Amino acid sequence: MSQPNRLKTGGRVDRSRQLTFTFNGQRYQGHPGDTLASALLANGVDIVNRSFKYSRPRGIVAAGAAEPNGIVQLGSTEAGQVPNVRATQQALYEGLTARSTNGWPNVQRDLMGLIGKLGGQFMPPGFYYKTFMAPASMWLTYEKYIRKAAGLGRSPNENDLDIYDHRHQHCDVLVVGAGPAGLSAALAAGRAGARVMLVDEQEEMGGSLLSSRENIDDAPATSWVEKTLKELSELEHVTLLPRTTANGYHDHNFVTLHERCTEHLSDLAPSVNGRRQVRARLHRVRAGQVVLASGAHERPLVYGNNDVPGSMVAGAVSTYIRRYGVAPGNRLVLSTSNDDGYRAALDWAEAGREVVAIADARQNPDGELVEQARSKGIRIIAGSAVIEARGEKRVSAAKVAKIDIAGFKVAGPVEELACDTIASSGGFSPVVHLASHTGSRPTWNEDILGFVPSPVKGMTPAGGAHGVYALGKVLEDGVAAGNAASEACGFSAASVSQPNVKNLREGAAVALYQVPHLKATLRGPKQFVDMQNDVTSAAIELATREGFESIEHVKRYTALGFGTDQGKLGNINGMAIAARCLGRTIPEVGTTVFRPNYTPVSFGAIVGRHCGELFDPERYTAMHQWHVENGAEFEDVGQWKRPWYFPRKVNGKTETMHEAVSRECSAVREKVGILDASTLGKIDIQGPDAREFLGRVYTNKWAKLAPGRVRYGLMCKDDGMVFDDGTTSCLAENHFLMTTSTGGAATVLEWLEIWHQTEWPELDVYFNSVTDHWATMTVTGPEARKLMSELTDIDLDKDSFKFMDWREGNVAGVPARVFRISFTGELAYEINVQANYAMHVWKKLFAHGDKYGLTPYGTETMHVLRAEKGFIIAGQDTDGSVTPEDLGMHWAIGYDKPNSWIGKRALTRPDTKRTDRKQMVGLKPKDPKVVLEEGAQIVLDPNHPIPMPMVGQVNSSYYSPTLESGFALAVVKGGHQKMGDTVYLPMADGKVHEAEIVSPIFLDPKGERQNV
Amino acid sequence: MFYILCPYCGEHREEEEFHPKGQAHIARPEDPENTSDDEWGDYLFFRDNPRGVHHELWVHAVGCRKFFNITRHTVTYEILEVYKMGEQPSITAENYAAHQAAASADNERNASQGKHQQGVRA
Amino acid sequence: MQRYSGFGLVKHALSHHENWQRQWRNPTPKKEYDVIIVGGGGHGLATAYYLAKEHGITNVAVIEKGWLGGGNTARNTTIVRSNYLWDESAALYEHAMKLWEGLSQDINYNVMFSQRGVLNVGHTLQDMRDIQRRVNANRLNGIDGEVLDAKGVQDLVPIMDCSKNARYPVMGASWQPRAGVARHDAVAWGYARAADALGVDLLQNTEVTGFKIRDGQIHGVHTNRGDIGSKTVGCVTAGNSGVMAKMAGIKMPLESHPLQALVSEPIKPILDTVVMSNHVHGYISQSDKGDLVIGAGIDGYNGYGQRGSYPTVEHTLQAIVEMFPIFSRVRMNRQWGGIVDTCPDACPIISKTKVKGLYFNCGWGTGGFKATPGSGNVFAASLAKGEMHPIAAPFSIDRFNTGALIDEHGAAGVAH
Amino acid sequence: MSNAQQFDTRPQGEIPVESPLAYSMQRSGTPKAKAGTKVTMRERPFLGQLTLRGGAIVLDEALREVLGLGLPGEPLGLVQDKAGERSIQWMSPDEWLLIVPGGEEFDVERRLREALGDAHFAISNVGGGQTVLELEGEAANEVLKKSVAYDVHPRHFPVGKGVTTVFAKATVILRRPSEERWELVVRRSFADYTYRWLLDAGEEFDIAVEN
Repeated sequence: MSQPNRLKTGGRVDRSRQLTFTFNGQRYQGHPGDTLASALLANGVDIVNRSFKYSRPRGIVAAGAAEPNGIVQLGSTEAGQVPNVRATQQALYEGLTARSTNGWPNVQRDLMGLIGKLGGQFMPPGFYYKTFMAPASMWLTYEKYIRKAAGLGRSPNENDLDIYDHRHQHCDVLVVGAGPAGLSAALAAGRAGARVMLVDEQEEMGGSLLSSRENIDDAPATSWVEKTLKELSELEHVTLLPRTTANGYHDHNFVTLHERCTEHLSDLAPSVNGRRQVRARLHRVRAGQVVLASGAHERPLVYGNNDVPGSMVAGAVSTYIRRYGVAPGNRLVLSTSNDDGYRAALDWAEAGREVVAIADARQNPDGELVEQARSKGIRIIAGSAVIEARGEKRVSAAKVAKIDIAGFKVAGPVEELACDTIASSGGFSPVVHLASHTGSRPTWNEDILGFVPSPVKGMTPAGGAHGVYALGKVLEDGVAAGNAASEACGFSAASVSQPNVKNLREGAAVALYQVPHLKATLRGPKQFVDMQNDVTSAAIELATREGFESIEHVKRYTALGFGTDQGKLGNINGMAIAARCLGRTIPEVGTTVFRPNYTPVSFGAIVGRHCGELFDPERYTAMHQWHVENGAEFEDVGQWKRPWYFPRKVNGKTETMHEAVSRECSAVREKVGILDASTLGKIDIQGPDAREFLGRVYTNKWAKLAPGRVRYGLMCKDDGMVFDDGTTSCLAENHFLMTTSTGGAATVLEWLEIWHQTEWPELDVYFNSVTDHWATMTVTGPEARKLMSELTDIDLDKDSFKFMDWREGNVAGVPARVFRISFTGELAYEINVQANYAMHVWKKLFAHGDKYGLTPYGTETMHVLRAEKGFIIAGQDTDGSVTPEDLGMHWAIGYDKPNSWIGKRALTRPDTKRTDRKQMVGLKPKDPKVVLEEGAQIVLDPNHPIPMPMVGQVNSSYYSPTLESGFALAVVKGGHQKMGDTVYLPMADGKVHEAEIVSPIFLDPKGERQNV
Repeated sequence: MFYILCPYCGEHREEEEFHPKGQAHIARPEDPENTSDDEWGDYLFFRDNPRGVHHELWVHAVGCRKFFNITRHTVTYEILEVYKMGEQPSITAENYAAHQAAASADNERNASQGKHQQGVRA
Repeated sequence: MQRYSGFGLVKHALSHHENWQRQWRNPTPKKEYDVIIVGGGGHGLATAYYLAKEHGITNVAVIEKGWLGGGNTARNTTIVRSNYLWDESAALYEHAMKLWEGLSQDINYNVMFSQRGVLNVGHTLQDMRDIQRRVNANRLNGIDGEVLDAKGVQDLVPIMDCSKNARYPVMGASWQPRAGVARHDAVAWGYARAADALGVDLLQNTEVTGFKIRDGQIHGVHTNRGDIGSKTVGCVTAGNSGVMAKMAGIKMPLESHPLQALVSEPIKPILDTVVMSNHVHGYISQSDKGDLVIGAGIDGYNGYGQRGSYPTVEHTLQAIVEMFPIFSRVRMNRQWGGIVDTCPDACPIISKTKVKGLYFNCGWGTGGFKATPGSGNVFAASLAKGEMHPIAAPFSIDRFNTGALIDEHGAAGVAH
Repeated sequence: MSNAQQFDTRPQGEIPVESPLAYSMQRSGTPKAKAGTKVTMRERPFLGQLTLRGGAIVLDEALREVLGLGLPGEPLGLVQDKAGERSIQWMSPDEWLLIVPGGEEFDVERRLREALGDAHFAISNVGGGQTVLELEGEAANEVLKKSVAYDVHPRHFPVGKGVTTVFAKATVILRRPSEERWELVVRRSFADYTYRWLLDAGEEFDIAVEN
């Protein structure tokens, strides 16, 4: 029979349309408007899962975010798999395919269940801490099996085909929850003219009103919902977001919302008109005020075998009947501690099903709902509770007995009532999760037997979220909260008339959490507190016996509240049980701090568009397209894509990097090469104190650098360690152009600013980044001058345009600054042109350069060439622990400058003035064919037993086609005094390389080549 | 995530536009050469790190690029005030309690006049 | 102490678990102890245990303002490794590693130390240089490790995107097979139980409100439960160390930052090692329960709020999805923050102070959990002998004035 | 005089010129408008752009003299001449961005330097380093909300305002010169990323690129 539990009428599902879905391989029918859970219940599917630890059969117990058991694997294709979907929050769609996450071979006949039955006793909390210890070597094996048994759903093993999005939102008032309180609040704030966002996690807005028995303005509450939503949707500054969960409440009213855009349609987002739609959207909201109208969660009672399918939270029973038109059983026993629970029995009876009895924990229940039940002839057993459920795969009976709550014992005979459903209500817990995300701890309110939010700046709770439950009061409270919020944002309160709601006379509730049993907790049937993690009252009792007295200890030892539901149903009950065991009150035991997320959010939604090619910006120079077209391999340098080398095809075979680099190096040393150096940071420095400033931030002297001249500079931090270097040119007396390393551009600019703004504001100087304005190309090699002379009007004569001069003129018809600086040791011209003209100049250089053998080279060749000259790369040859002295750069240290430049003082600290510090040297491998490994450690005695004392390491190492040998830059303890010594480099493969300590300048130590 | 009033831009901006730069008011010794190793080490590395009111240097890095100071509570993360370089804080660890008392009295007065607590954007 | 074993578990099951003993006592503070440890986290409890076990000093109090193991012990991502760059830190973390390897048996508490290996992935040429340098240093220091190329990484973690198309393609990794993860809470509880059994008093909900210092010598502490005397006090209070030091009139080179972490919902086993990337900035492992345990760097500001800023979480997950695109549909369950006391050189302070008899063990930054046994062990030895253990000696607070820093930023670029 | 060097970087004669987006448009394409197009993107390349640093009073005076357009009176202000061809945007208490038609910038800089005389100021030509992207259309706001954390609601971002802010993982200068049009001043090296991001974010609104 199709949908045996579907009622003929009622509910908000569309019975005119059928949806087919598959659960555990079986096909079922449901309707639009169903959740997967309601559809499963309609079809009489009792067992939706097996429990985590004991493999007990489990059914649906709740109707929303609090559901602990109905966790399924969704997806009909591999890429569409979604693990751990909560069936109570998943809208049904045509073709939905879901499976239980546990149970082998299936949930109906699960073999692990046997182990649960037999082994349950051997798995008290923390059992794994107490065993699996011998022999030590076996733990990894034990662990493999423990891991296999754990986990819920599974990750897809194909890449996600869907896309996700973000929206940065700003509003005056964010209202979380569109139940009666939230709708009222949004209406008030919206009418006041505030920018309002109203969000609700459910498929439709209305919250509890969608399944309410009550009337508003003498009409079903849903009419009021419709009317209110209509008005809100017509207000210009109000945004309504259904299917959107507020997950995280962060500092200063920053709230993250997770909008499920197409998850209710398919496991892969359908495209519309060929356009991809997003699967989910993450809203990052900065709200002026937050109205927390998140309602309350009903607590189940904790009785024996309370996890047998057919056991449900009372409110969920009502929701399934009234909202989905599903009666999840035939014969109901209700166990309640309060009036509210009666709604389930009344709804059940009105659905034409049998209410066997109501076990009310109170001695004299007398509220209006109680009267209604009595008048329907429903049997009410006062002062009693369901103490145990019977049945294995479905409830078959409820054991009801009189109980003595204060004495925590059963106070009368046990009556066994045949039934298939047990609903329970232990009262409500306000949903305080969001309010505690920013560190505010909820406070216990004895009047409502629940925790309420403590004050959070900019947040106003409304309705059930702070324990206001009666509908009339809730509507009033919502308006007040909405007005308070909009007023705090500078608006005038709006008038919202109070709708007509009949207030029910309510009897007082009684505090009942764990139901006493005939047997002591440790000996009685299992009473589940946290169903997802199989935490029982006995486990909590045992934990307290073992000395775990802090609630945090109890939680961690038992895993209470650590599930994907974060203990929405179980936490308060668990705390109450711990309090009982410890002889304390609930507020004494305290609460725990809730953490984001309120409900889980896919990584994809949090990542948004920041994935794949947009994971991080790729920065390009003006010549990038040329590099791509000419086959460059690229190196990631910070965010830049820099040509690494330009492999050529030779006889149909592409050069290896070694071949390409050798060719490029030779071209520069013998003919002429060209490098795109545009990524170097460039800072335009102007002002009368620019020179003074340079003298303070560089280690060397700047007082006498004349316009037209360039100087190399070294920068330290005030701890004396080198952090960047580069050249700075004097453009005019008060005008300099500083270059930085590629990676250091932003850091150096901020460094200059911080010193100027915080320490030396009296210096008149401005810094502007011009990194992107200029494109830089380095033409270098013996033929550079010849090539340049064909394209420029600048006088290139070696005496008028000397090494470390700069000149301006035209290159290929484009105004350019040309710098005679060299990072290769060869004659070199660094051409700067406005970036928009760079491609033209670059191409012109090639057009003229062919005959000189102009060869483009990349960063690898640049590194070889500069290392041959002993030039450092900050960050490669330095690591934050290297001083200018360590680098042997005495010539760049202005000890006698008038100011105490940054880093100077630190160079005379006891450790920095040691002579046996690691100092930069060159290393020449004894075997010229050997290229030492970058990162190889240097030792003096390779036969020393491990641990072997290390005296330094190789930082840069290459093969030099010019030297026809490998060579390296390294640091060695006291290296400057060890020239000619032999050191050893023991490698992973057992080989020990020998190398000689030499000067780090391998080529042309006098600098004649660059000076020609 | 913080919402920070930039004293130069004159409006609140998202934390993502700013970088924290450590404790504020760390002045470089006037005469480094005549500073002892201990004093130099203190200047470089030793910080207050209070649990409570803290004065911090921030920079509006993706914005006006100006450095400024924030007085912030390191437990509640509440920003108590922002002030420009060269200015001194009016709220300090010493007067914080008095300041809070005054602020809550203000709030109560406002509440009794039918006004509500000021929001972060108000 | 009731001995734990599989057999014992069966025996207890048959008696309905009614005979389990308390794992530790709840003693009343004595007036005077030989040694007071301030801070009942993993490091403090380990210190107490080794004082009692290895040095015969059992008249020891551990004073904890909240619950045992409730600070960073309870909030870290449980990674254990010893592949540090510099000799000093390598010695310290390797000392810890060796203790980890026999810890469950030593304290008769299964801390679930799972030596599933840790990969530190490199994405740039400089990453690879740093990896080579570190692994070479590790090898010569007797620490296991090898350098893998991209294919080696792919073979070890088939689900990782090691393709050339990635924004920052994987170039290789360092691999320490002996590294892994452990169950953080169990470490605190195991040490607590073992220390208690040797006579150590564990004083929970006891807050130190000041130090008794006379003539430059420590004489004990003031607490909310009265004064407790001792001539030797070791302060092991992690994120709160700066605050504690201030009470003793000592300034510290520490800044306490939020360090955030997060877990996914539990999923079936899919990731068998720990994967860390400094460059795309995130790290990940899978707990025995099935959660993906994920973290990244600290937030840049000081904070004692046990929470940080949301963009850190976003960037972390972007990095994870960049490395593991198949996790896009896995869902983040929970995020939280710890308070890490960071030193300028990313190395701890294990040191005497200017107050005689008052010692600090702090500044572990993001590296505290993995060092727990080693830290406790060398700190206990130092407290017992009044002289810093040779492994601890380089971590003196003096280094910030002499300049002899041990800069491990390369190793700790990503928090772990 | 300020004793700084001014350098006219514009060539004489016909020299091929490439905007920062030349490569991006070729590689990522320039989608044409469709019936459902709700947002249009357009590059305005090769404008003259000068970063002005200095005191507000002297700069204001000099600008009035040279351009007949003074500084915006408030932080985050953006002022334009009548034709909308020349604009000055507040960037920082001592920094403004001056945008003029391409080619005018050198003459403007020269005249400003003359007018400013001995005052302490700085002028940097940044025109080669950034380009201007325009967004227009009913979904322009939505595309911006996907991309920048800054509040672009008209109540908060009226015409005549400009800010520097985070754009995805890059930085932009975001300006609102008129009711219907937004301008993004984008750094050259990030232009491709910004362009690709906008195409991706604009896909659901059938973004079109005019060039």
